[in-house]
Parts: sequence; structure tokens; C-alpha cells
Amino acid sequence: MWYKILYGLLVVVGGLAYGLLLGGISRKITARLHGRRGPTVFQNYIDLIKLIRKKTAISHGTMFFLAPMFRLLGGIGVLLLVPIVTKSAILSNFSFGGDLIVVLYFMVFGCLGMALGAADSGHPHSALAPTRGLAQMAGYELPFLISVIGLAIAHNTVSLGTLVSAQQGGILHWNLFQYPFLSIAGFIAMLGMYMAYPFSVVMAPQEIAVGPPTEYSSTFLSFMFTGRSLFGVGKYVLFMDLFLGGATNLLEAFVKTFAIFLFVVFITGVFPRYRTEQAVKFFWTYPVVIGLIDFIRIFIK
Amino acid sequence: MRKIVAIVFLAIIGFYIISIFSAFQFGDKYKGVSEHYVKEGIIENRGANLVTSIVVNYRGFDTLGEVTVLFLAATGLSFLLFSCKCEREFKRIKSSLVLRTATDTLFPMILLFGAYIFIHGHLTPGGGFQGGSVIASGVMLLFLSFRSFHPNHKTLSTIEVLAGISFAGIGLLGLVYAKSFLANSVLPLGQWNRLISAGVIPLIYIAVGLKVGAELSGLISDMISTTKED
Amino acid sequence: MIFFGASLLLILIGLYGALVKRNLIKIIIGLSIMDTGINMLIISLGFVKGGTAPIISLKSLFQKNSLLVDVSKIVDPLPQALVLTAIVIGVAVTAMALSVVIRMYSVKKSIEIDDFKELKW
Amino acid sequence: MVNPVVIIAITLMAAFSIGIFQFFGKKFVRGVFWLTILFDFSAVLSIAYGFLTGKITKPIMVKIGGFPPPIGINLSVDRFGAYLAVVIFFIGAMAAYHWLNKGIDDPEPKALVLMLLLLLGSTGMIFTQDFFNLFVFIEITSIASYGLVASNVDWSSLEASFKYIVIGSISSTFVLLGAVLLYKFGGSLNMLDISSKITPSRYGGVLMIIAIMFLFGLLIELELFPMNGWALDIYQGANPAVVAILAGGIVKGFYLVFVRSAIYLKFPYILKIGLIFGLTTYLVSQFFAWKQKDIRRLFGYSSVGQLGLLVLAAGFYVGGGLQGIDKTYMLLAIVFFVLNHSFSKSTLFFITDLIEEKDIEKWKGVLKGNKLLKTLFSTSVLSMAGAPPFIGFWAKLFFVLAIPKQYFYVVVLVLLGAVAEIIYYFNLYRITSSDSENCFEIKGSIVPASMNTLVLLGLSFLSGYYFFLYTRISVSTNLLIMMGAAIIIYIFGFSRIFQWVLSLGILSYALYLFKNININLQGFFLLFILVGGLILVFATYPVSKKYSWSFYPLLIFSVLSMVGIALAKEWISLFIFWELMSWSSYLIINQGSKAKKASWVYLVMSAIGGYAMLSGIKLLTSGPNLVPGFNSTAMRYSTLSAILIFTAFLIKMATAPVHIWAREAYGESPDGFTPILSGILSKMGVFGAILTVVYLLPHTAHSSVILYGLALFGALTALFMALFAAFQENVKKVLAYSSVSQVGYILIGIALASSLGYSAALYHTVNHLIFKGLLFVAVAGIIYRTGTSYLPEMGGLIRRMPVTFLAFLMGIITLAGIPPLSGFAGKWLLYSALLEKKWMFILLIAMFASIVAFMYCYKLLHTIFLGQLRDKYIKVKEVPLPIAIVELVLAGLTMAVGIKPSLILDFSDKVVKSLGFYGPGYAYQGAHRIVSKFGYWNAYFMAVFAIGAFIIALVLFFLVKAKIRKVGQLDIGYSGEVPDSPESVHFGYDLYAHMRRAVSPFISPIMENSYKKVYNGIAAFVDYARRFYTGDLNTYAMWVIITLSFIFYIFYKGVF
Repeated sequence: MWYKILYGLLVVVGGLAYGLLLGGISRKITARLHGRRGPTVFQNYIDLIKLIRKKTAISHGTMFFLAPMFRLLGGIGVLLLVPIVTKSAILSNFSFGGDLIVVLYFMVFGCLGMALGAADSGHPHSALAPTRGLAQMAGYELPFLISVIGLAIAHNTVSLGTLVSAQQGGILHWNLFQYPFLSIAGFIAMLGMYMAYPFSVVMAPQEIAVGPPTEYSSTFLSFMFTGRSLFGVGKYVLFMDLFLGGATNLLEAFVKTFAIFLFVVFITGVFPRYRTEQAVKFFWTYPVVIGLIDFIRIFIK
Repeated sequence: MRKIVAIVFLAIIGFYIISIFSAFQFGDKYKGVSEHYVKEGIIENRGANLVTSIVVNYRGFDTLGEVTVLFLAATGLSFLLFSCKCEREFKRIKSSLVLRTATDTLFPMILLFGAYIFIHGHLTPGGGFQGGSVIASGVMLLFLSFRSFHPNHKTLSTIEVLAGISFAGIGLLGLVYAKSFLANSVLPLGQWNRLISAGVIPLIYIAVGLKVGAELSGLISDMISTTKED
Repeated sequence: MIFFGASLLLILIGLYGALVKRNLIKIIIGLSIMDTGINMLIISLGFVKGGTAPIISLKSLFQKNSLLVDVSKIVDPLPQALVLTAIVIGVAVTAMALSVVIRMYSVKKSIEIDDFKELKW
Repeated sequence: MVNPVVIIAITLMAAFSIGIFQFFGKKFVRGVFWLTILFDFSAVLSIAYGFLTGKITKPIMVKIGGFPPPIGINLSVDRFGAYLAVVIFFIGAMAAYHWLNKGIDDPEPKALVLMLLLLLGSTGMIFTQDFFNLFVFIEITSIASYGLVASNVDWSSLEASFKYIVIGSISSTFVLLGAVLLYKFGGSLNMLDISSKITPSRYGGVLMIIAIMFLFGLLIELELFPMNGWALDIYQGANPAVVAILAGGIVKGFYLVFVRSAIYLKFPYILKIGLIFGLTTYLVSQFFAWKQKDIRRLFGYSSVGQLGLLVLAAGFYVGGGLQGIDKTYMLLAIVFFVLNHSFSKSTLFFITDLIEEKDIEKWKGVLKGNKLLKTLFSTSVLSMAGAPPFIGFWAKLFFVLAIPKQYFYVVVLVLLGAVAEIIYYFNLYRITSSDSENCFEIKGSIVPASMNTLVLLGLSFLSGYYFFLYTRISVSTNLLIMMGAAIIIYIFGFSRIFQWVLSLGILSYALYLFKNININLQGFFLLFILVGGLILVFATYPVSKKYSWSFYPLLIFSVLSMVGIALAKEWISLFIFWELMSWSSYLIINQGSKAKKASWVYLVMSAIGGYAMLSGIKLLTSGPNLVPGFNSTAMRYSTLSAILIFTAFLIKMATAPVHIWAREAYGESPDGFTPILSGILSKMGVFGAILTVVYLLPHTAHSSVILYGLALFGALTALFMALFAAFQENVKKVLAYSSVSQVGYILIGIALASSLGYSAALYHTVNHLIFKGLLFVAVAGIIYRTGTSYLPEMGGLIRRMPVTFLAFLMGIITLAGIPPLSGFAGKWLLYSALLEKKWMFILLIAMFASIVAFMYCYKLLHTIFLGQLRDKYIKVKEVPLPIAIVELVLAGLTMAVGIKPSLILDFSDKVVKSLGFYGPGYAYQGAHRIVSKFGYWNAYFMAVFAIGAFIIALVLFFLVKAKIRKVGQLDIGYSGEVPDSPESVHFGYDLYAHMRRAVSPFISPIMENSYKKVYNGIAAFVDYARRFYTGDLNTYAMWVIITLSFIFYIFYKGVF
């Protein structure tokens, strides 16, 4: 049991490093797409170290304090609940702890924590962001659920491990090709999940400072930062498991997650931003219709 | 429009009701209880007037109800007309001399005739109601003739009450003595076709006559008088 | 038969008064006519062809506790008794109705139905 | 025992003699009057007592004049005549007492004479055995009533009286005509004698017309539609004391006479008369009353409706071909209807006279303040509307049970009328119980109304006893005793704390009684109700201050009636307790200050549900088995019955198309009751739904379609209610929609009808009690402290109420189904069950709904506890102790169950097994890992993981706390400015404005509006239709004639 925890720590540290790197790459690529030079790809490491070294001076209340913890916890939880590399003692993680449904719900845990802490700060902007986030969530979850449920019914399981093993045996067994429409819906939903352009109204970095973390600084912010990075990696892994056939070794995992990452980054870099209701309406129309094609196919079968 | 509708529907009803008369031959013989009344009436009651026997004895309960109805009408009438505690007022025009003189002569005779009718109710046509009405007509004559006439309501109600109570009381006596209400066996039945015969029938008819006379008189007086306008 | 028809006609005429007339007194008159019709019907129901009145006061008709007359020649006494009651009741109802009308007149100075449609719906 | 004729003779003598006594003074007259009434009453009572105890078995025959029946008139006092005479004299005495205390403006002695003769006439009418004598007594009664009706100072009474005279004369003309022609037909006037000469085969032309004429005369007096305008005018215009005795006593005399005559005449079409006229009258008047503005006319409509129902019942009793127990039931129904109407309606008329206000709108707030008046009024109204345990309820129940099954449409129509009746009665009740500045003085004596109500209560008790006696339904005596204890609590209205302790005592005692109960479906819910009730009632004490003294008794009553539901062994007893629950909860909800309209909607919906259930149960009955048990699986049931029964449960669960009552009823109900309403009461719908799905649906034809439909309803409920919740600004209304949404999940679980589905439903049932109880109790405490339930006015309360916040947060986490706490297990089970059945679309909607639910979850937390604290709440304290205790207990429970779901699942497993499944549909791997066919999850691991991390965070917090400076709430990075007030920077109103723009077509209250439109449409129609009663005498008379022609037309098989 205890070695599991050790493995877990390893995964977390690795995941964090990977997540921060991806964040840096993302900033770089976006900058280049915008014609800027942009920061170095290691900027996020630098930022994190800087933040951790800063002394925390003020707090707005208990919840304000607890929120970064929740956020971090949520990130770690999600990362540990998805199998990065199936049938690997270390990298299959704590995925014995639960199945897809557990993951889906646990993903909310961290968000909730952050939202609460943000609201406790008493800043109206930081409260505005979670409401936008939740609204947008109601938007992108519909296509996402269509693809997840479609897959679960199609494979008759909700266990991620089983899902992955069902996709083994060649690239054409991937859900991406078996159920292309479900996959399209799922990936569009993923764009919303990352709250990046064109669905970045939640964080809205320009207008309302930086969304929920408006009032946060130093250590607290570093926790959030860390949590967010881990969370991101967790989600990439989840999508990889769902659609791209999982990974049988670490390299495959890197490649596949990086591919998903690139997909997100390139779309992000190109599109302007939707308003909340526009985003919701978008999610409830095109991806849903696309997803339903496969969904109904599975239903009839 | 209303008239047409009324006529149409009344015609329908008339059509249905008239259909039953085809089943009853006019002037047909009767059967049932009336046979008993006719055959046994005199034997059981010694009253020559079979109608009276029926009214007072066989269906005496109806008569009690009938008296009650009249009493009710009289009470209700004065209850309604004099509900406010105003003075009563009698507005009447002066009558002619002929009427007054005639009344002077006729009134006692009318009273006497009325009394005759109800006393002989069990012997001859007529009875309490008829006699009472005759008496009331005499009182009405008084109203018509004498402007200042107004009956003594206390006396009227005393007569009324005593008569009413004695009717019901006779009935109860029957219950006490003969185990049945209004039974005609309290007094001896006597001889057929005599004035004093037929048991309690004459007594009841006297009570009824007095009561009806008093009630109708009161009724007339109530109708004539109006409440004083302020 | 004509008696039946006539009394029925009286009843219907009385009803017609109650259905159509707008004057309260006329309605009461209608009711009285109806009463009369019924009374007449009752009496005529009791009639026996060639019968006499149900009063047996002649010595020749009754001796020694037995009826000498042909029973079928005496008209039915019961309807006559009933009609007596019916008449009195009719009188009582008419009296009540009139007293109510008197009160109504004293309130509204009118005896037209159109003035008495306060209670409705 | 007194000879009945003596009663008549003595009364007559007394009435006559008052003419003399009036000269001696008023007191003398009154003395005579009361002595007579007393004598009469005790005389008829002695006779009735003789019948009741069985000392007298045969009808008492009295020969008048000593002649045997066909020759002379005779009286016959049978059982019902005696009972009715008792009722008439009692109500007469009460009416007279009322009138005398009110002060008669008219000459008093004459009024008393009329009153005496009225009673005498109706008694004679009941007793007599002779057709003509009947006519005489009818006339006595009528003339006395003509006079009394006209006696009011108001001149409109004259108008009423005149209409009555004319129509009454027409009526008695037909009675007389009939009587005389009957004599001509049968040669006598004695009822029995004529009856012996009539055989049904003789019903050709002549007899038919005669019988029709005679009965028609009586039917006019029975105020049947369309010839009842005069009666309504009397109810409206006449003196209420007189109306009370007319409606309460005299008309019942006419009814008895009518029924008896119909029996004697062997009239073959009595059922048709009931079906055509009785039913029409009943329905028409129940609907016409909706928009009635005059309170007395409203009661008039109700009386007329009741008479129509009575005529219908008589039709079934006499001509419905009922046999055996059915006939007894119908007879009991009639007796109960009569008693109910007599006592309730006369009380109501007395009360209208005490208030002296005619316009309903001016009755606003009448019942505030006067406890006695409120009790009297409520009792009568409840009994009239057929609420258990009052006599009107048993009457209706017997009636429905007795109707033959081929007349099912009658059941439906009668129950429809009953709903209409509830609609207007409780519209009235809504007005009277609402707050108002009006000050009311009670003018007159309240004694008669109180006496009537006392009798009514006694009769209710008796009738309930008879119901259980005759239907042989077993009911736990313990339960009844405890329910009786609720009355004791009622009496202790002066001491709230005593009531509270007593209530808790009763519930604990109940728990003690049922401690060894077998855990099957019933046992599970029994424990659920009692434990939940105990916890939630405990929290009510601080908030109960705002509510009426009847709060606790009603609370106990409703909880115990739920116990009754759980203990029920037959559908009927389930229905009885179901109604008890609905009505008592209605009365509690109604106590909320703004809840008048809401509770009315709740009641109407409940009534629709309850009566749908009753009619469904009626369809289940077959042959002699009038009380179908749950488990009579031998036969196939009709789909309709299952749907009808299910409707009741759906309404109580407030699922999608019938949810309209939920928001306002939850939102405005007393804060102490809302947790129970949401946590326990709505779960009775779940209980019933499981019963139906388990015992009924498998035996119907279309069960799979129905089940899928139900699941769809459940899913849509879950989704849309969650969406609606996000846009509410009242905290309780948010939670209301949330409750309904959660119940939607439970419904899905039930509709799955699989072991996993039941497990999910049962688990979620308990879980919902835990977290929703927790949330509502916390909210009650918050409202108690802050005085507002409006979300934008709150904010920042975490600083003042940390304990409540912690508990609330746990509640919300559970509600959202986020893993460490108990909420997730329910979701997981449900989704697994859905996967098992491959109901993809439902799974999609259900999961999506839970995502949508996050919106309101966050909204609650944020707007209440986070953000900026307002200045006015700076000094707000933590919630009161009992509430805090309950919060912590429930929070502890959710955590314990979160770690170890088997705390609940062990129970639900037993239930699922008792329902006939081999197992719960999932399995344990090891101690903590739950496995289904599709996946697995480890609650223990998740909980340890999350809670451990949380504790670490908390420890860290306390460690660093000293080093970190806590800043004021206004010290925020606000564009370089310092905001000047908390309000200006608190983001609390319309949190999801952006979302609203996206979903506006979905959140418009389409359902509510369409219900409103239907209601308003019907109301507008009946408002227009009641102009049928033009107030014109000629028209009224015309309708009489038209009706007669119609009857002739339909019943006559011609001579010609």
C-alpha cells in the first residue's frame, strides 16, 4: 500500500513537471502565432519557484485559505485516478480507486474549492468567474457526456482500464476511428474544458484580471498554479485513454498527450473569444448534433 | 318569446298528463278505503256526514295539520307585516248607511249561522272550516261597515289558543284512554243522526270552527291594517 | 272527462301565469287558479255516476247499524275531505304570498318582477 | 321511548299556546319554546337511541284514530327517520339559540312559533306514512319556511321568500296531484298499501306519469339543477340562522321523503334521475361556486351540490342493483353525507352570521386571532371538503367503494367535483387565513357553532370507527392512539416548549414501538420516517415561534400519517393515510405567512393526486373484494388503474409535468416544516411509486412503456428543475427546485425496476433526507437569524456562522455528488443501473442534470456565505443550538455514509431482497470496494484521500494562521479604489444572467402558465355560465316546467 503512495508522489512530480512544460510551450506557441517572441518555455517553472518563495502576508478568511489546497488536491486526485500507462505498476496510478464516473465527479472537486476560495475573497470579479465557469461547464459537458456515455455503452464498461484495453490492437481500434463523431464532440468539449480561446471568457485575463485567482498571490497562487497544471495533464491523459487508445508505455503517453495538447494550443491561438451564452449555445448545437450521430448509432445497435 | 316557450312546454306537460285520464273513467266506481268509509263510517262513528267522519276522525291528523297551516299562515302574516315595532293603523273609508244598518242586523245572525254550521258538522254539509269562514265573513262585514272597528287581538288569540289546545288535547286524551291519538272513543258515540252523537267529532269541529273563525278574523284584520308610516 | 280536461287546463293556465306574468299579484292569481284547478280535479276524481252526497241523514238509509243504500250510489267521500284540506292550504299559501308582496311593495313601491332581481348568479 | 305522535301533539299545543303566553312576556315564551324543544329532542333521541342500541328493531307504527293502516293515517318511525329527527331538532335548537342571541328584530314570539312549526312540519314529514298527510306536512314546513325566510331585515330576503313561495307552490301542486292520482290509482293513500299494489310491470304509462309528478314535486324541493335558482337565492338572501336549519335539517327531511317515496313507488328510473340530475347538479354547482363573491351563496352552491350527490347516492342505493356489503356501504355513505352536511354547513352559516360580512374578499384575515373561531371554521370546511379524518371523508370513501364498477365514470366525475369543491372552499380558506389589518368583531353567540362542531367531531370519530369496522381494514391501534395524542398537543397550545417535548416524545415512543420491525420496503420507510422525523422535528423549536399553536399537532399528525402509509397493508388504508398526510401538511404549509396561495396550489394538486389514486384503487376492486391488498397478484390490472395510482405519487414527488406546486409550497412553507416536506414527505411518493412498480405494474399490459416514460419524466425533472433552481433568488425556492430535481433521480431509479435501480433509489432517498434536511434546517436557522430568505440580501455569513457554513458545505458537496461524501454513491449506483439497462438517453439527461446542478450549488454557497458581509448582519449570531445540533448530526451522517456507504446499503439490500431480487445488483470486493458489472469504486479510499488531504490543509491553516494577517472584507484589489460599502461589491443578484440569455426559452414557466391558463379558462367559463341563474322568477319557474317536460319525455313509454 505504502509504495503506492510513493508511486503516486512520483507521478505527481512528473506530472507537474510535464504540465508546467506544456504550459510554457503553450505560451510560446501562442506568442509566436501572435507574432511575439514570448517567454521561454521554462517560464512556468520560474514563475512557480518565484511564487513559492514569496511570503504569504494576507488572508481573506478560512475558505480563502483552504481553496488552494482543494485546488491542488483536485489536480492530484484527477491525475492519480486516470491510468497513464495501463498495466504499469507505477503509471496505472490509483485508477483502482474508481472508474470513469468517479473521475468525472472528482474533477469538480478542485474547481469547487477554487470557486469557494475566490468567492470568499469578497472580490466581485472572482465570484463572477466561477458563475461563468459553471455556465460554460453546463455547455461543454453535454457533448462531453454524449461521447463518454456513448463510449461506455458501446464498450459496456465505465472502467477506464477496460476502455483502454478494448482499444488495443491497432490504430483503427481507437475510439477516434471507431466512433469519429463521438470523438469530435468530445474534443470540442475539451476545448471548453480548458477554458482557452475561444472559450476563455471564464478566466478573461484582460478584463477581470485573472478570474478566480484575482485576490491570490504568492504561495496560494503557486498552489493554484500547480493544481491547474496537474489538472491539465490529468485531462490530457483522460482524453488519451478515452479516444486515442491509451498508452502502453510512457513514450506513447507523452506523444499522445502532446498531440492532444498541440491540438488545443493551435485552436486556442487562432480563435477569438465567445461570450458565455454564445459558448453555451455553441456547445449545445454543433458538437451535440455531431455526437448524437454516433450516439444514436450505438443506441440502435 | 317567453310566452311561446311557456305555451310549448305547458302543452307538452298537458299532453303527458292528459294521457293518464284515459285510464280513469269519469264517474267510475271507486274502490279501496273509501268503500270502507262508506260502509263502516256510520257504524264506527255514528256521524251522518261521512265527509266529516273522514275529516275529523279517519283523517283527523290531516285536519290537525290543516288547522296548523292556517294558524301558521295567520302567525306568519302578522310576523311579516308587523315585523317592525310600529303602531298599527287602520285606514278605511267611511261606509254607507245601508251597509252599517244591514250589518247591525246581519252580524249576529251570521255568527249564529256559523256556529250552527260547525256544531252540526257531523250531521249536515259543512263543518268547522266552513263555519269558521262564515264567522270570519261576519267580522269582515264589521270591518267594512265600521271605520273604528278593530278586533281585540288578545281575545282573538285566546280563543284561538284555547281552541287549538283543545283539539290537540282531545287527541291526546284519545291516546290516554284508547291508546291511540285522536281516537274517537273518549266519549260515547251515541245515537246516529243526533246532535250529541259521534263522540268527539262535534267537539273537535267546534274547536276547529272557533279557531278558524278567530284566525281568519285576525288574518283579515292584519291585512287591512297597515303599519303607521313615519 | 270534460272535468278532467278543464281542471287540467286550469292548472296549466295557472302555471302559465307563474311562467309569464311580470306582476307579482298576477303570479299569485296564477297560483290560485292552479289551486282551483287541482281542487276541481280532486272532486271530479271522486265523482260516481248517479251518486248522492256522502251524507246519510235520512232514516230510510240507515237502520239498525246497517246501510240500506247502495254503496255504489254514494260518491267517494275521501276526495271531498281532501279537497277541504287542500283549499285551506291554498288559502294559507295565498295569504303568505300576499303578505310578502305587501312587504315588498312597501320597500320598493313596485310589484314588478324586474325590480326584484337582486339575488342572482 | 315516547310515542312519536306525542311529539307532534305537544309541539303543536306549545305552538298554539304561545299565542297566550306572549301576553306574559318574552321570557315566558322563550321558556315554553325551549321546554318544547328539549322535550322533542329528548323524545326523538330516546327513539333513536333505541334503534341504535338495537332495543327497537322494527319501525314504530302509530295508528292515529285507532284505525288500521289503509283506513286511517298512520305514522311510522323507522331508524333513519328517528336519526334524522334528532339531527333536525338539534340543528333547529342551535339555530334558534343563535337567532335569539343575535336578537330577533321581528316579533319574537311569532318567530318562535314559526320555528317550532317548521321543526314540527319536517318531523311529521319524516314520520308520516300517508301520501296526503305528507303533503300537509310539506305545506306546514313550506309555509313556516316562507315566513322565516322572509324574516331577515334585508329586503332581499323578501325577494327570496317570494321566489320560494312560487316555486314551492308549483312543487306542492305536483305533490298533491301525484298524491291524489295515486289514491285514484291504488284506492288508498297509505304508502305501504299503495306500494303493495305496485309491481314494476305495472309501470306503463299511467303509473309512470303519476309517480313522476309526485317525485318531481319532491325533486324541486331537493334543489336539483336546473331548477334550483330559488334555493340559491334563499341561501344568499335569507337569515343565516334560518338557512342553517333549512340546509342542515329540513332539506334532509325532503330527501328522506323522496327516497322513501321512490322506494314505496318502486320507481324504476331512480338511478337515472340520480345520474342525470344528481350528478349534473353536483358538478355544475361545484364549478359555479368558483367565482362566487357572496359567501352565503357560495355555501349555497355547496349545499346544492351536496344534495345532488345525495340524490345520486340514493339512485344507486335504491335503483343501482347493489347487493350485500355494497348496499351497506352506500347506505353508510348516505348517512354520513347527510350528517356531515347538516352539521358542517349549519356551522358555516352560523359563522357567516357571526361575522356579518357577505363579500368574500372582506373575509380576509377573519380567522386571525380567534382560535376558537378558527377551529370551528376549519373543522367545518375540512369536513365539507372531505378531508380525513372528518366524516365527509368517510362518506366519500364509502360512496366510491360502493359504486358498481361499470359506473366508473361516475366515480371519476364525482371525484372531479370533489376537486372543484376543494378549489373554491380552500380559496375561501386562503382568504380567511391570510394576514390582514381588518378587525373583526364576533356578533352573536359562538355556542351553537361550537356545539355543532363538537357533534361533528364525535360523528367523525364514530364514522371512522364504522369505516374500519365494516371494511375490516386493520389499522394499528398504537398509531391511532398516537394520533390521538396529537390532539393533546393541540390542547397544550399555550406552551410551545411543552408541545415540542411532547412531539419528540411521541416520535421516540413510536420508534421504540417499531424498533424490531422487519426491514422490508415498509419497515425501511417506517424507520426512515421516524428517525428522520425525530431529527428534523428536533430542529423546529427555535423557528416554531412564528407559527400557530396548531403547528406541532399537525406536524405530529403528518409524520404519523406517513407512518400509517408505511404500515398500510391495503391500497385503501394507504389512501386514507395518504389523504391525512396531504391535508395535515397543507394546513402546516398554510401557516407560512406568504404561503396562502402556494398551499392552495399544493392542496389542489394533492387532491387531484389523491382522488386519482382513489379512482385507480376503485378500478382494482373486483367483486366482493372491496379492499384490494398490495399483493393480490392473481389478476391482471388495467393499465389505467396503475397510471391513476401513480399520478398521486408523481404529484407528491412533484415530477416534471405536475411540479407546479413545489416551488412556492417549499419556498413559503414554515421553515421548520420545509425539511420534513422535502426530506420525508415527498419520499412517500417514492414509497408509493416503488409499491406500484413492484406490485401493480408487472400485472398490466404496457408496463415497459410506462416505466420508460416514468424514467424519462424523472430525467427531465432532474434536468429542468436543476436548471430552474439556478435562476431563483429565494434560498428556499432554490432548494425547492433542487429537491424536486433530486427526487427525479429517485424516480429514474424506481422506473428501472431492477435491483440496482431500487438500491439507487432507496440509497438516494435516505441520502436526500440527510443532505436536504441539513440544507433546509441550516437555511431555517439562517432565516431565523437574518430575517430574510432573499439571496441577494445575504452574503459573507461565513464570518458569523462558521459551523453552519461547514455543515452547509458538506451538504452541498453531498448534493452535488462529489466523491468524498455520501452523495456520490447514489449517483454511481444510479448510473450503473442505467448502464445495465442501456437507457442511454436517460443516462445522458441524468448525468447532464447533475452537471447543471453545480450551478445552483455554487450559487447557494456563494450568495449566502461568501462575498461581502452586510453591515446589518455584523452582529448576527450563529444559528440556535437545536438547529446547530441537527446540522452537525446530519453532517456527521453524510460523512460517515460517505466513508462507509454500507451504513445505508445494508438496509436497502434487505429491502431489495424482500422485493424478490436475489441481491442488490452490485457486490463488495474486499471491505470497501463496490463493484458492478461496469466498474467499481472505492468509497473508503476516496474518503480517506479527500478527508486526509482536507485535514492536512486544516492543520496547515492553523500553523500558518498566526503569520498571516487577516484583512478586512473591503480590502480588495478593486482598481486601486477602496469600495465604500459591502453592498456595492457583493456579487449576489442574478448570478447566472449570462446563462439566462442562453437558456431563456427553457426556463420560462411554460407548465405553470398552462396550468394557470386552464384554471383561468375554466374559472372564466363557469363565471359566465353561472349567469344561468338570472334572478328572474319567471325564468326559474320556466326551468321547472322545462325539466318536467324533459323528465316526461325521457321516462315515458307512451299510452298513446
